[in-house]
Amino acid sequence: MQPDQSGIMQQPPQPVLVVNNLSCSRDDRLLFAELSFSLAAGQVLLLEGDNGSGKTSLLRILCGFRTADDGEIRWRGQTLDSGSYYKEMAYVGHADGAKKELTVLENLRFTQALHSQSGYDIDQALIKVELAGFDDNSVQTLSAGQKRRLSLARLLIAGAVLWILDEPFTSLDRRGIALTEALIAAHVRQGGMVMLTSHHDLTLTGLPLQRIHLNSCQ
Amino acid sequence: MSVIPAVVNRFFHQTASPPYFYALAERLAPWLTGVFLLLLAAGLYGGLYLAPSDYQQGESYRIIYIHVPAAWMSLFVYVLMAVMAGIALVWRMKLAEVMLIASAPIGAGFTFIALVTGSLWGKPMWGAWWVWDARLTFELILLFQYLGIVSLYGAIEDRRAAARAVSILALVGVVNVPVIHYSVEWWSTLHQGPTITKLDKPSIHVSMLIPLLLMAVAFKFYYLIAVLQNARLELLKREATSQWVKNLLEKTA
Amino acid sequence: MSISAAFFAIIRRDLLLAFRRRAEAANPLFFFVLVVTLFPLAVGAQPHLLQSMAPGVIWVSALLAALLSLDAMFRSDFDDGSLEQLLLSPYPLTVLVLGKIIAHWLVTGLPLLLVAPLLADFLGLPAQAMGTLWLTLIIATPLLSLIGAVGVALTVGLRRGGMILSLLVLPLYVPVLIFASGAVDRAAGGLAADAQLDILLAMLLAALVLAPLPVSAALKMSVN
Amino acid sequence: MTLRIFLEMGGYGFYVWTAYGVTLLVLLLNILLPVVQRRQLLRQLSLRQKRGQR
Repeated sequence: MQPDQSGIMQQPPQPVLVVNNLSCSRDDRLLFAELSFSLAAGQVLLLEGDNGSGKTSLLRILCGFRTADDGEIRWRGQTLDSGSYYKEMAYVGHADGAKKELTVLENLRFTQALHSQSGYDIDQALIKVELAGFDDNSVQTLSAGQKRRLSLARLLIAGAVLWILDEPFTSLDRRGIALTEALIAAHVRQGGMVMLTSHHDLTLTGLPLQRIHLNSCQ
Repeated sequence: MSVIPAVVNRFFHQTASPPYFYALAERLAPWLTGVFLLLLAAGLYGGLYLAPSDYQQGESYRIIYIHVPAAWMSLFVYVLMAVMAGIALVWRMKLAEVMLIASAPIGAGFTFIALVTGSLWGKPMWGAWWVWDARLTFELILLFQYLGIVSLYGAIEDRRAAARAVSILALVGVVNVPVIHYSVEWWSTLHQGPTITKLDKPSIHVSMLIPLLLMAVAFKFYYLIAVLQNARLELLKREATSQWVKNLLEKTA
Repeated sequence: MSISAAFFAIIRRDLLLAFRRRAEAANPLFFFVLVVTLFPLAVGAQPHLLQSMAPGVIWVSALLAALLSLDAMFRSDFDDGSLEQLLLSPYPLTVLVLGKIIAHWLVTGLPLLLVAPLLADFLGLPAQAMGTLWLTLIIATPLLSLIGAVGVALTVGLRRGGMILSLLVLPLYVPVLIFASGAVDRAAGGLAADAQLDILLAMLLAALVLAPLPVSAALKMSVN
Repeated sequence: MTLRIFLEMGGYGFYVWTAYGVTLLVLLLNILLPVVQRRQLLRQLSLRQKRGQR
């Protein structure tokens, strides 16, 4: 296919993450069935639904922590385990994933060592999440909101394309929420992808936002 | 996949489907029970009545007809569980998981029988209920491995996750089995003098051997009967909300 | 960053953590010393009896100390979400897990090496067996960490996994116990223990290669 | 050979018959328990289904 420079804006963006006919159940209860969607560069996907509707389960399937009952997930045309998926994704879940006895800097250095792609360096990332100057504070001295922002710094350092965020706005104050939204917006404008769940109303104006509503099926 | 002929492949797919397997197990049960009872009767008749008494151990040796087949089965079932664990982990086949779980209590039962009968045999022979004999010690550790599998499965709530955990444990355990066997053997020669070896008889008389083999085969059939009953229960528990169970309930109601 | 950097980063981080929680990290060592002290109190202080029991006492105590320390291997990582981040790393989980096991041994196994000869002397183990005791500890305490890791990885997701952990791990420890204490026993009697040491070494090498596989698989199951 | 001699087993009767008895017990339990449990489960499930239909 010849790339047409003039028509590039009209073409639908090429999907990078494709999810096909995904089903998942927990303890005999069907959470969702035959769920299909795709995500392309520069898109945000917001998962909505009641508690227990399977939002977290879906995100955890995309992380490879859970296996789906049925269906397939492709990243750049390849299965998650065989391709470059884990080099290009990063996840922030309910737990902070930081060691409370270690300092902010020590934690982030470890994150850096675990990832093969290099993103922001640690100083830049800390400035971005407004934690500059906290390098040598041990994590247990941080407030809950600051710990959340530390998790966001991890996303920046990992240099990931796809961000998977499970309730990233919990325990953040208004300023923290604005900061997180700005980070998401900036990431998406640079061609990144974000998948998130949130109870909070997003004010991501001007961004291509997909919404998926998970009903709790009986 | 292309290595496996299509017919075989289809056979496995069909047999592995829960409703088909459930019905098949039901249909097989009376036949298996018949064969088992026949073999058992022949084995017991040969072992307890026809076979002559042992010139050294008198009549007490007749425990051999359950002790030795049970000890064989305790190992056989464990190895079989490891095979099913491999299948469950590689192909994620549900039926293999079910059969693995269903086998564990039966294997534990055989191991328990081997231990108790070994002890009952040992009392008149050694003068003590328990002697740290290599084989008995091995069976004891094997029993712990079985119990570990049963209790790990019971402790994890999510059944799929529990089955995965148990599969991993069974595979690690089966690697451990020969190492334990060898080490215990070495240990018992180190710490005590030679004991009466019960199995290493250079030759066993044919009239004793035939009932022994009959009992061994009978125990294999028993395993099949028991494992199928256990597997049916496990399948029902897992698939309680599925359509085939609903159909089954409507049919019986 | 490369895979070896990630491997060493894990060891470095876990050692740093152990240093920050040093009060907690010293517990297995105290436990080891305590259990060894209990034996003379229980069976009496006859030198002959203690001497003949010494290899077994030291090894059973080392085994129990290792068992006690196992739960800490993945517990805090599981609780604070670090384990999830470890699983998402693009590097092979087996290598990262091996790093964690080695760090665990450095923190819990290595100190035993330093105290054990002292305790063995208290129990009256002949001097000619000291070298062998050391060798068995060097070879076999890493084995305890490697084998134990499988058990912890399987039970880390359980709220009360402690009892099950011992039930899973102790049968797997039996061969290590037999060969290690057997080797020391032989050395104490003036016999060569090369065969037992060779077997232990072979088991260690096999476990180094094989153990990370079930551990990784079990961790993936546990985060579910 | 009379039944009594057979049961005595040359003085080892207690050991031999206890061994056979324990074996029989374990083997029976391992078959009967799953069967009983399955019947119970089936009864429960069919009760639940009837309640669901109403």
